[in-house]
Amino acid sequence: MSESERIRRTETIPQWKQEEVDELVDFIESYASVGIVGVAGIPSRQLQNMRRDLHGSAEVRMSRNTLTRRALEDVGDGLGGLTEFVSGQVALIGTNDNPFGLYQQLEASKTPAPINAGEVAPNDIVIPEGDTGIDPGPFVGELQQVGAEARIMDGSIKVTADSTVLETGEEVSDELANVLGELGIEPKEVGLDLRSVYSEGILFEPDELAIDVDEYRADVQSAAAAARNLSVNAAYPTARTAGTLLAKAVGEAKSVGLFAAIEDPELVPDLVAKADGQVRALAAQIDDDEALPEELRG
Amino acid sequence: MEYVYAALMLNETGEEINEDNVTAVLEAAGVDVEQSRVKALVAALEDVDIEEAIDTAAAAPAAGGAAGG
Amino acid sequence: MEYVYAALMLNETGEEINEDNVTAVLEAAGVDVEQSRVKALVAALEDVDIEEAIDTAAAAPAAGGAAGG
Amino acid sequence: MEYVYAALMLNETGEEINEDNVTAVLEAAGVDVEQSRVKALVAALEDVDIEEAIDTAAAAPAAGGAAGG
Amino acid sequence: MEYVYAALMLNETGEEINEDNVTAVLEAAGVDVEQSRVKALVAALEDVDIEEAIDTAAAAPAAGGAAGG
Amino acid sequence: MEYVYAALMLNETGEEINEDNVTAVLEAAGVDVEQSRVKALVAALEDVDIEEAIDTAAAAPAAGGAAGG
Amino acid sequence: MEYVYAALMLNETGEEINEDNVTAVLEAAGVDVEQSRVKALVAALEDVDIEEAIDTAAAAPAAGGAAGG
Repeated sequence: MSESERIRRTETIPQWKQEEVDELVDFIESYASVGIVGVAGIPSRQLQNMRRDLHGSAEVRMSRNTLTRRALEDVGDGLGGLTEFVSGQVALIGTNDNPFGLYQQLEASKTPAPINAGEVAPNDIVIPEGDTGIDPGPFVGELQQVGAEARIMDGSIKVTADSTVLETGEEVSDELANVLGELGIEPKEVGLDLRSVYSEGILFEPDELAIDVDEYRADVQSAAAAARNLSVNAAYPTARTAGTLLAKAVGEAKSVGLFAAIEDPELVPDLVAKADGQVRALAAQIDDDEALPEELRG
Repeated sequence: MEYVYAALMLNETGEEINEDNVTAVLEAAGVDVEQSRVKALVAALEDVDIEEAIDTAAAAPAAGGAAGG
Repeated sequence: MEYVYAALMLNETGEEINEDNVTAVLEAAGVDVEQSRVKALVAALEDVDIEEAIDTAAAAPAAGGAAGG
Repeated sequence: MEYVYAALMLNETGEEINEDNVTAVLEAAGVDVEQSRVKALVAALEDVDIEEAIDTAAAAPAAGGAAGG
Repeated sequence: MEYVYAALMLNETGEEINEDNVTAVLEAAGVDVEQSRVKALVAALEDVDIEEAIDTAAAAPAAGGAAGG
Repeated sequence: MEYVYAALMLNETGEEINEDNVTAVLEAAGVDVEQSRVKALVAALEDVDIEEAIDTAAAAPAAGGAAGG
Repeated sequence: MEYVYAALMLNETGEEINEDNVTAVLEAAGVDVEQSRVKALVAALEDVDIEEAIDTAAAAPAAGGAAGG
């Protein structure tokens, strides 16, 4: 931004706002990756704890949304793309660490919380099958009313099957909020909710940031298997595969030796066993007891 | 089992599995041959595909393994 | 495989597994006997407990099956 | 798979699996490197016990063979 | 194993698996490259269908079938 | 087993598996060669397709597995 | 695989598995020896318990059975 622009802006917005924007710009420019996190519903004490836990890996900076947007636009360089995620209760987050790692860290730090009437379900709400531990009474009717399969069994109220009582995006009714509260079900995950990150020229959204570690583990396994197979099948020995290669060679020699009935001292016991197996297999095909040795007569 | 081995030997050499041949092999191995068993064996093997029977032996251990498992 | 069969026949009848006996059985079965194979077989069997070899084979698949099962 | 191979190479040599190292290996192999894939890989592998995964893979082919059989 | 990984990477990128390329990848991974191992790798892979070799399980139990047979 | 390895080596190089060649390989490995064993080996392998023998063995467990599984 | 067979032969005869010996066996089998592959093999086998590896193969038939079971 040129000096003249800066002066013009200073004239159009109050001095304190411009100072705040300048601080936000400094914040944004001091990190390799900058993102927007949702902070709605986080009690202030919990938020304090989260910020402390992130210390050293990421920093959270709150401000008015208008000023945050302005700062992002001022920095430019593609960061302006983040402004569309600035709505509701949000904050800037900055890190010099791996943004995928940051996403995982934030997801892991989320904690369950109860949902209130009037709130929108962030995911399908399910009342799980099982004994509620609640004595028979009107509560069974309340359960049924919100859509759970419930009845009285063995002296208490049981939910007889996993019951989806609200789908993602639907609003929680008073009745449902009461039932969930009674059951102690906390369907929300409260925490810093990473909506998008801009990192080294690329804007990532949550579905891109959510890495499937199991998939990577499986990839590591197939890569390791590929290397093993190649090493053994191309007979290129490595420290990890020399043993397998030896075993394969021995196996091949044994195979050929047994197939060709080579009278080698190491093979003869197996050849004896093979002959025994064959004679028994043939004897098993013979129906006439008269033709069989006594030990095999049925 | 020596009677069945005699049949297997003849099978390998391609000789006919008949009473004379089986008897000859058994006698060479010092067996006091019972003609009725030779007869019964030769008759019983008439309807058996020996190669196939032997191949079953290759699969048999696995089957045994299944039983053991 | 006929050489092994011959040896096992002799084992069944209790005759000694030596070169002469193995050769005799093979010849009776019409085999064009290779003396070197007879020699190698007889020598190799000298240190083998035939009954044990049969039993080991019978036991192995079951053990394997157990491991697999 | 080349990204994973690069990581496994570094694992074998004892070098740290970080963005710079993975990128260097990939570039040497002629890969037109996507930084975001490198980043995702590095983050994901932080939670993977690579040696354990390799050992499981070593055992797998045999098991796989069994399944295939 | 890092030498094998280097070959796998080059195979994926379609680069030729020759001594120069393998060496470059290994060096990028911080390997103190032994030229003889590179040479041996390139020689071993010369007549190998890599895709096929990767997919064929390097299971030792080939002998299993023989024992069963 | 060294006699069998010698035969397999000759098979890989495409050299004829005859007494002279087998003996030469064994002697190079420091074996005190028994000519009768060499003869027996050559005779046993005379009509055998070694590649097939290796492949059959490799395939057999799969067949067994199918039966057992 | 001929390089591995050569090593196994030397192991059986009790000769040292070094570059000279492996080369000699390979040459006797008519192999156009690649010194780098000999080197790689000898180096790879340095830390391997060969007897143990062979025993794994010996145990393999049981494993094959397991696969079936």
